Amino acid sequence: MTEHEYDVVIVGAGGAGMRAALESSQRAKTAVLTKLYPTRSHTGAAQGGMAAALANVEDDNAEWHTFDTIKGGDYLVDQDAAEILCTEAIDAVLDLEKMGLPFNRTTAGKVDQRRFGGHTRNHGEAAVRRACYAADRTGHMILQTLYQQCIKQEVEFFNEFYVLDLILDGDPQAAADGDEVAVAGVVAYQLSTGEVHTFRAKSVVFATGGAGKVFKTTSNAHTLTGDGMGIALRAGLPLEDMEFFQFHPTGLAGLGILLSEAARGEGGILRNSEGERFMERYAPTIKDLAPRDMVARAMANEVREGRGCGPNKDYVLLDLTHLEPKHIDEKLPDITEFARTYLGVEPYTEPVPVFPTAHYAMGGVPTNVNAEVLRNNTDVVKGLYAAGEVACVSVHGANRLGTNSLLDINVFGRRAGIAAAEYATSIDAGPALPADAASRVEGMVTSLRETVGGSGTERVAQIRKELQETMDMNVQVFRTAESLAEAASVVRDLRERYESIAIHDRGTRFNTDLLEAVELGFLLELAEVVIAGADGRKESRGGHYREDFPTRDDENYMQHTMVYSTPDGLRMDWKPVVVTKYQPMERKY
Amino acid sequence: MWMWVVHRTTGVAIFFFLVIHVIDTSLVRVSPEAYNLIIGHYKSPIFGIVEAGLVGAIILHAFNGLRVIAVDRWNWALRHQRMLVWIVWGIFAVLMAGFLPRHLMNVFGGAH
Amino acid sequence: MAAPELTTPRQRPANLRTLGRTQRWGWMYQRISGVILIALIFTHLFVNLMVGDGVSQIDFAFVAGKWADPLWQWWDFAMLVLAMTHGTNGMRILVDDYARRPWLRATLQWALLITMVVIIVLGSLVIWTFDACPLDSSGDLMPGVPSFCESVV
Amino acid sequence: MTATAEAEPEVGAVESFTVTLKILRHDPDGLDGREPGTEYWEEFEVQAHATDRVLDALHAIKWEQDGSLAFRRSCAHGVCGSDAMRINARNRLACKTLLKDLNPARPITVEPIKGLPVEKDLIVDMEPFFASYRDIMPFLMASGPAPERERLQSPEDRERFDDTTKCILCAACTTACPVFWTDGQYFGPQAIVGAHRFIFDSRDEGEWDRLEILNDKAGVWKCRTAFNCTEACPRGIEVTKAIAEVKRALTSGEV
Ligand SMILES: Cc1cc2nc3c(=O)[nH]c(=O)nc-3n(C[C@H](O)[C@H](O)[C@H](O)COP(=O)(O)OP(=O)(O)OC[C@H]3O[C@@H](n4cnc5c(N)ncnc54)[C@H](O)[C@@H]3O)c2cc1C
Ligand code: HEM
Ligand code: SF4
Ligand code: F3S
Ligand code: FES
Repeated sequence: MTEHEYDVVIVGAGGAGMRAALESSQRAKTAVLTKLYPTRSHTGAAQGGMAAALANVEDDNAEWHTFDTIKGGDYLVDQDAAEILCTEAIDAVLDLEKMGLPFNRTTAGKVDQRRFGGHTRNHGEAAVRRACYAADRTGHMILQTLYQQCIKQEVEFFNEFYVLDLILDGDPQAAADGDEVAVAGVVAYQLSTGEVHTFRAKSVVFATGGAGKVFKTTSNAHTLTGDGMGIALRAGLPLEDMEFFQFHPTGLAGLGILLSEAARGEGGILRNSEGERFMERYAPTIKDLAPRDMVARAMANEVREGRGCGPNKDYVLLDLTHLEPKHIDEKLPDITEFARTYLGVEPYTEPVPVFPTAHYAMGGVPTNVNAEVLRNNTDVVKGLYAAGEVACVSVHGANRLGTNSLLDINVFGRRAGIAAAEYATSIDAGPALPADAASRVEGMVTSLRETVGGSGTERVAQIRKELQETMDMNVQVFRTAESLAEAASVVRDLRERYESIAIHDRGTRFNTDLLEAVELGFLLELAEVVIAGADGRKESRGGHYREDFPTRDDENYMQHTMVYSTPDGLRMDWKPVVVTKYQPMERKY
Repeated sequence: MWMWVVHRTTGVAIFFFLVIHVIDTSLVRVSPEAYNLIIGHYKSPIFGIVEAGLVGAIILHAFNGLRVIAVDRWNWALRHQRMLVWIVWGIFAVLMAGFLPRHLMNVFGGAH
Repeated sequence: MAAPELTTPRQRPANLRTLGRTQRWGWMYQRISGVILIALIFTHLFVNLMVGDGVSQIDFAFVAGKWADPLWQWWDFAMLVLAMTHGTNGMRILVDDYARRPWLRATLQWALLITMVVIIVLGSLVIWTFDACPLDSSGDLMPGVPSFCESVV
Repeated sequence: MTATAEAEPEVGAVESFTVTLKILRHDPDGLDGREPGTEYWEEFEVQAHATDRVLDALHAIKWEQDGSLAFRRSCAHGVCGSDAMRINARNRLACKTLLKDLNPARPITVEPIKGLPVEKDLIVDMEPFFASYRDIMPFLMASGPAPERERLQSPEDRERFDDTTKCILCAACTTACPVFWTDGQYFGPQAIVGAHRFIFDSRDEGEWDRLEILNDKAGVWKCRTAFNCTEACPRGIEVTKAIAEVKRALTSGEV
C-alpha cells in the first residue's frame, strides 16, 4: 500500500474533472485520479454542442436560456442554480475558446451557433440558435482542449487509478444537523499493479460521470458504471432524483450508439412506418425539436401502436435524405459515419433506424451551487465537492435539455475546482486518515480474488446482463407500479447472487475482470435506488413517466427525492425545489 | 509501406554497387590490364544478370524517388499515391522490357 | 471569470536548432541530388549499356574514349560526387534507424563518412588524372592509335 | 447463410456465424507455470452476428470463456481511442471493425499494437506515446492580453486545421509506422498531427516553437512517407498530408 497526500484530489478526468483541475492546480497542490486515460473519458463522445446565449447569430439572452432550462426540466429544476448556469454559460464558452477550442465560426469569425431541442426565443416562441458547436465533435474538442491545458499547467494525473472508497471523518447519517462531517481522503486501486493507494486530501472533488450501464440500450461507455454515485451512497450520503434518467430519442436501433440531436437541429425528421412526420401530432410548434423526454415517449408510443418500422416493427426512422449531402458532411460528419459503419445505412439516401437509448442521469450526488456535497437537505460535507454528471445541483430537474450538460460540466466543474482549492488553502490540515482506511477496499479485492477457481459460481457478465435487461424492460421510457415491482424483485435476486460471484483472473496486473465485478456492485446498488425513486414518485414528470400516474402532480411532487442507504435498506426522503421567478406551467411545445 | 521497403533495399544495393564500381573503375588508372580483366568478368552471364538487376534497382529507386518527392510536394500526388505506385511499377516494366532483351542479347551474345 | 492564463511556452533544449538543420538539409539534399542524378545516371546507363554494343563494348578503350572528352569527365565527376553523397546520406539515415547502440552508431557513421571521402577522392583522381594514352603499355590494349591519341604520339 | 440444412432464418433474425480469434497473449504475472512475461497465441471460438464488431467478440471471450483476457475499451463506438490493436496485421479499433468485413471464415489474429511495451495481453504502455504528444506543446499559445470576447477566426481559417482536430490519440498511426518500429525515438505521426492542429490554427503564435521541435532529429524528417499511418487512422485523418504540410512549412519558411 502506498500513501499520498494532497491539498485537493479530483476523482475523474472528464470535462468536469479537468475543468476543476485547471482551477484547482493553479491554487493548491492537486492530484487527478482517473480510471481511464483522461482523453478516454466519455465527455469526448458528446456531439451536438454547448448552450450559451452568446447571441452571435440571433437575438438571445441568459434569461430566456434560464427559462428554457427550467421549463425543459419540468419545473423540478432548482431555479437559483439554473440562473447561475445560464449566466455563467457565456463566459464558460468564451473561456474554452480562449483556451483554443476550435468552434465552428460564422462568416464574421465569431463562434457559430445552432438550434437544439427545447431552446427557444422569448419563452417558447420559436427555436433559437443557442448551441455553440464544433462540427458534431463538441465534446471531443472540449475534452481535448481541457486536456491540452492540463498538459500546459503540468497537472498531476494518476491514470488508471480506480477510486473505490471515500473516507469521511464522522458518520454523515448519525451526525446531528449542524454537526461537522469532513472529508479525509479516498482509496484507489491501481490497475497496472493491483496495488491499493490511499490519498489523504483536504478537499475531494467527485467528477466520475454517469451511470448509463444500468441499462442495456445506452449511449454511454462501458466504463460509465456510476462509481462515484455508488461510492457516495456507500459512504452514507444520499442520492438525489435518481429516477430521472434521460432516454435520448435517436440511438442507433439495437445498438444504442447516439446520433446527436444536432441531426434534427440541422433539419432531420422522424418518421413512422407510414412515412408520417409524427412529431407534428405531439408537439405542433417545434415538432422534432421538442425536448427529449417527449420525443422519446412519442417514438416509443408509435412503436407500441404498431407504426414501428423494420421486420420487428421496433424502431422509427430518422430521415436526412432531403438535406444536401454537402451540408450533412459539413455539419454531421461523424454521426453519418456511425450509421454507415454500424448499420450499413447510407444517410444521404436512406433513413436511419433509431430508437430511444439511455443517455443521461439527471440525478446524482446532491450539491449546492458551490458544488459542495450535501449529506442531508441542508448540511454539507466539509471539503467534499461534486460536479458533472455524477452530481445533481439540480440544473436539469426532471429532464436535461440538450447541450446543457457540456455547459454544466464547465460551469460547475470550474466552481468545484475553485471552491475545493480555496477550502483546502483555508484550513491548516484536514482530518487524518484512519489507520484502517484501506481495509474496506483491500477486503473487497481479497474476497473477490479468493473466488477465483474456488467458492464463486456466478458470472459477472451474466448478472450484469440480467440487470440491464430487466431495467430496459421495466424501468425505461414507460413505468408502472407493477413493472417497478418486477424490476425490484429481479434486482434483489441479483444482489443475492452477486454475493457468490466468481472472477477468473488470478493475476495482479491489469486485472480488469476484478474491476468489472466491483463496477457491477455499484450498478446493482444504483439500480435499486433508481427503482426506489421511480416507485416513490407517483406522477409523471420529465424523463420519468408513470403510466399509472400519467400527469404531473405539483401539489405533492414538486420535490426532489433523496435516497439513503442504511443498514435496514433504502430510506427515501424529499427535498424542496428552489423556486425563484418561474411558477410551474404546463409544458407545451 | 512496401514501396518504402523496396526503396530502402534498392538504395542500399546501389550504394554498395557504387562503391565497388568506383574501385574497379579506378583500376583503369592503376593498371589497364587489370581493368580489362575485371571488366571481362562483368561481361560474363552472371554479372550480366546482376547488372540487369542493378539497372532494375536503379529504375525502381529513381522513379519511386520521384514519387516520394511528388508526394511530399503536391497534395494531388499525396492523394493519388497508390496510383503513383502502380505508375512506378509500370515505368519499371516498360523500361526493363526495352532494356532487358537488348542487354541480355549483348551479354550472351558478347560472351560467346 | 478568466480562462487560465496563456503563458509563454516552456523552455526547449538549447541545441535543437543546429541538430534540426542537419536533418532538414539532409532531407532536402536527398531530393535535389535525386532529381539531378536521374538525368545523369540514365544518360550514363543509356550510353554505356544501350548505345552500340551495350555492355560488351565496355573495355579500356571505351572508357578511355569517353574520358578524353571533358564533357564526360565532368559528367562522371558530378555523378560520382552526387551519387556518393546521396548514397552516404541515405545510409546515414539507415544507420540512425537501425543502429541503436551509440558506439555502434558512431562507428558506422564514421565508416560511412570515410568510405565516402575515399571513394570520391579515388574516383576524382581517376577521372582527372586519367591518361588515355598510356605510352608505355603494349600496343594490344589499343589496336592502332586511336584518333584522340594522335597528338600525343 | 450457407445452404446447409439449417432452418429458414426467421424474418428479421440476424445471421449468426462462428468465428475463431487467434489472440497474442502476454502474461505478466506468470500464472499456470509460465515465466512472467511469456507470450503465446491462444485461439477462441465465438458465435457472432452480422453487426458484431471485434470488440463484441473480445467481450464474448472475456465474459463467457476467459475472464483473464485483458484489453482496454470504453466508448465502444470509435471516439475514445482506447482499443487500437493489430487485427489481421493491420492497426484498427476493435470497436469499429465489423467481423463480417474480416473474412470470418479464417481465424482473425489479434495482437497488441507494435512498438510500445506490452503490459498484459492487448494492453500496452501508452506513456511513451503520450510523452511525444506532450513534447510538441499541444496547447494554444497566444500573446497579448486575452480579448474580451472570442478571438475571431474566419470559417476558412478554421477549416485549415479541421482534419487534425479529429485525432483521438488512439496511437494506431504511430504504432503502424515502420520508422517508429525501427527506432523508438521518432516522435511518430500522431505527435505531428497534434502539432499540425496548432501550427495551422490562425489564433496560435507558437507555430515556430513547434516547428523547431519537429525539425529535430526525432521529428518530421524521419518520416519516409510509408503511408501506414494514413491507412491506419480510424478517424480518416490524412496523416501523411499533415506531415507533408509541416515539412513544407519547414522547407519554405512559411506557414
Ligand atoms: C453520446 C453522448 C452524447 C452527448 N452529447 C451531449 C451534447 O451534445 N451536449 C451536452 O451538453 N451533453 C451531451 N452529453 C452529455 C455529456 O457529454 C456528459 O454528461 C458529460 O460529458 C459528463 O462529463 P463528466 O465530466 O461528468 O463525466 P465523464 O466525461 O464521463 O468523465 C468521467 C471521468 O471519471 C472517471 N472515473 C469514473 N469512475 C471512476 C473511479 N471509480 N475512479 C476514478 N475515476 C473514475 C473516468 O475515468 C472519467 O475520466 C452526451 C453524452 C453522451 C453519452
Ligand atoms: C537515380 C536517381 C535517384 C533518385 C531520384 C533518388 C531519390 C531518392 C530520394 C527522394 C530519397 C529519399 C527518400 C525519402 O526521404 O523517403 C532517396 C533515398 C536514398 N537513396 Fe536515392 N535516389 C537516386 C539514386 C540513388 C543512388 C545512385 C543511390 C546509391 C548510391 C541511392 C541511395 C539511396 C539511399 C541509401 C537512400 C536512403 C533510403 C531510406 O532512407 O530509406 N539513391 N533517394
Ligand atoms: S491521427 Fe488517427 S490514428 Fe493517429 S492517434 Fe490520431 S486518431 Fe489515432
Ligand atoms: S507511417 Fe510513418 S513514415 Fe511517415 S507517412 Fe506515416 S509517419
Ligand atoms: S472503445 Fe472507444 S474507441 Fe473503441
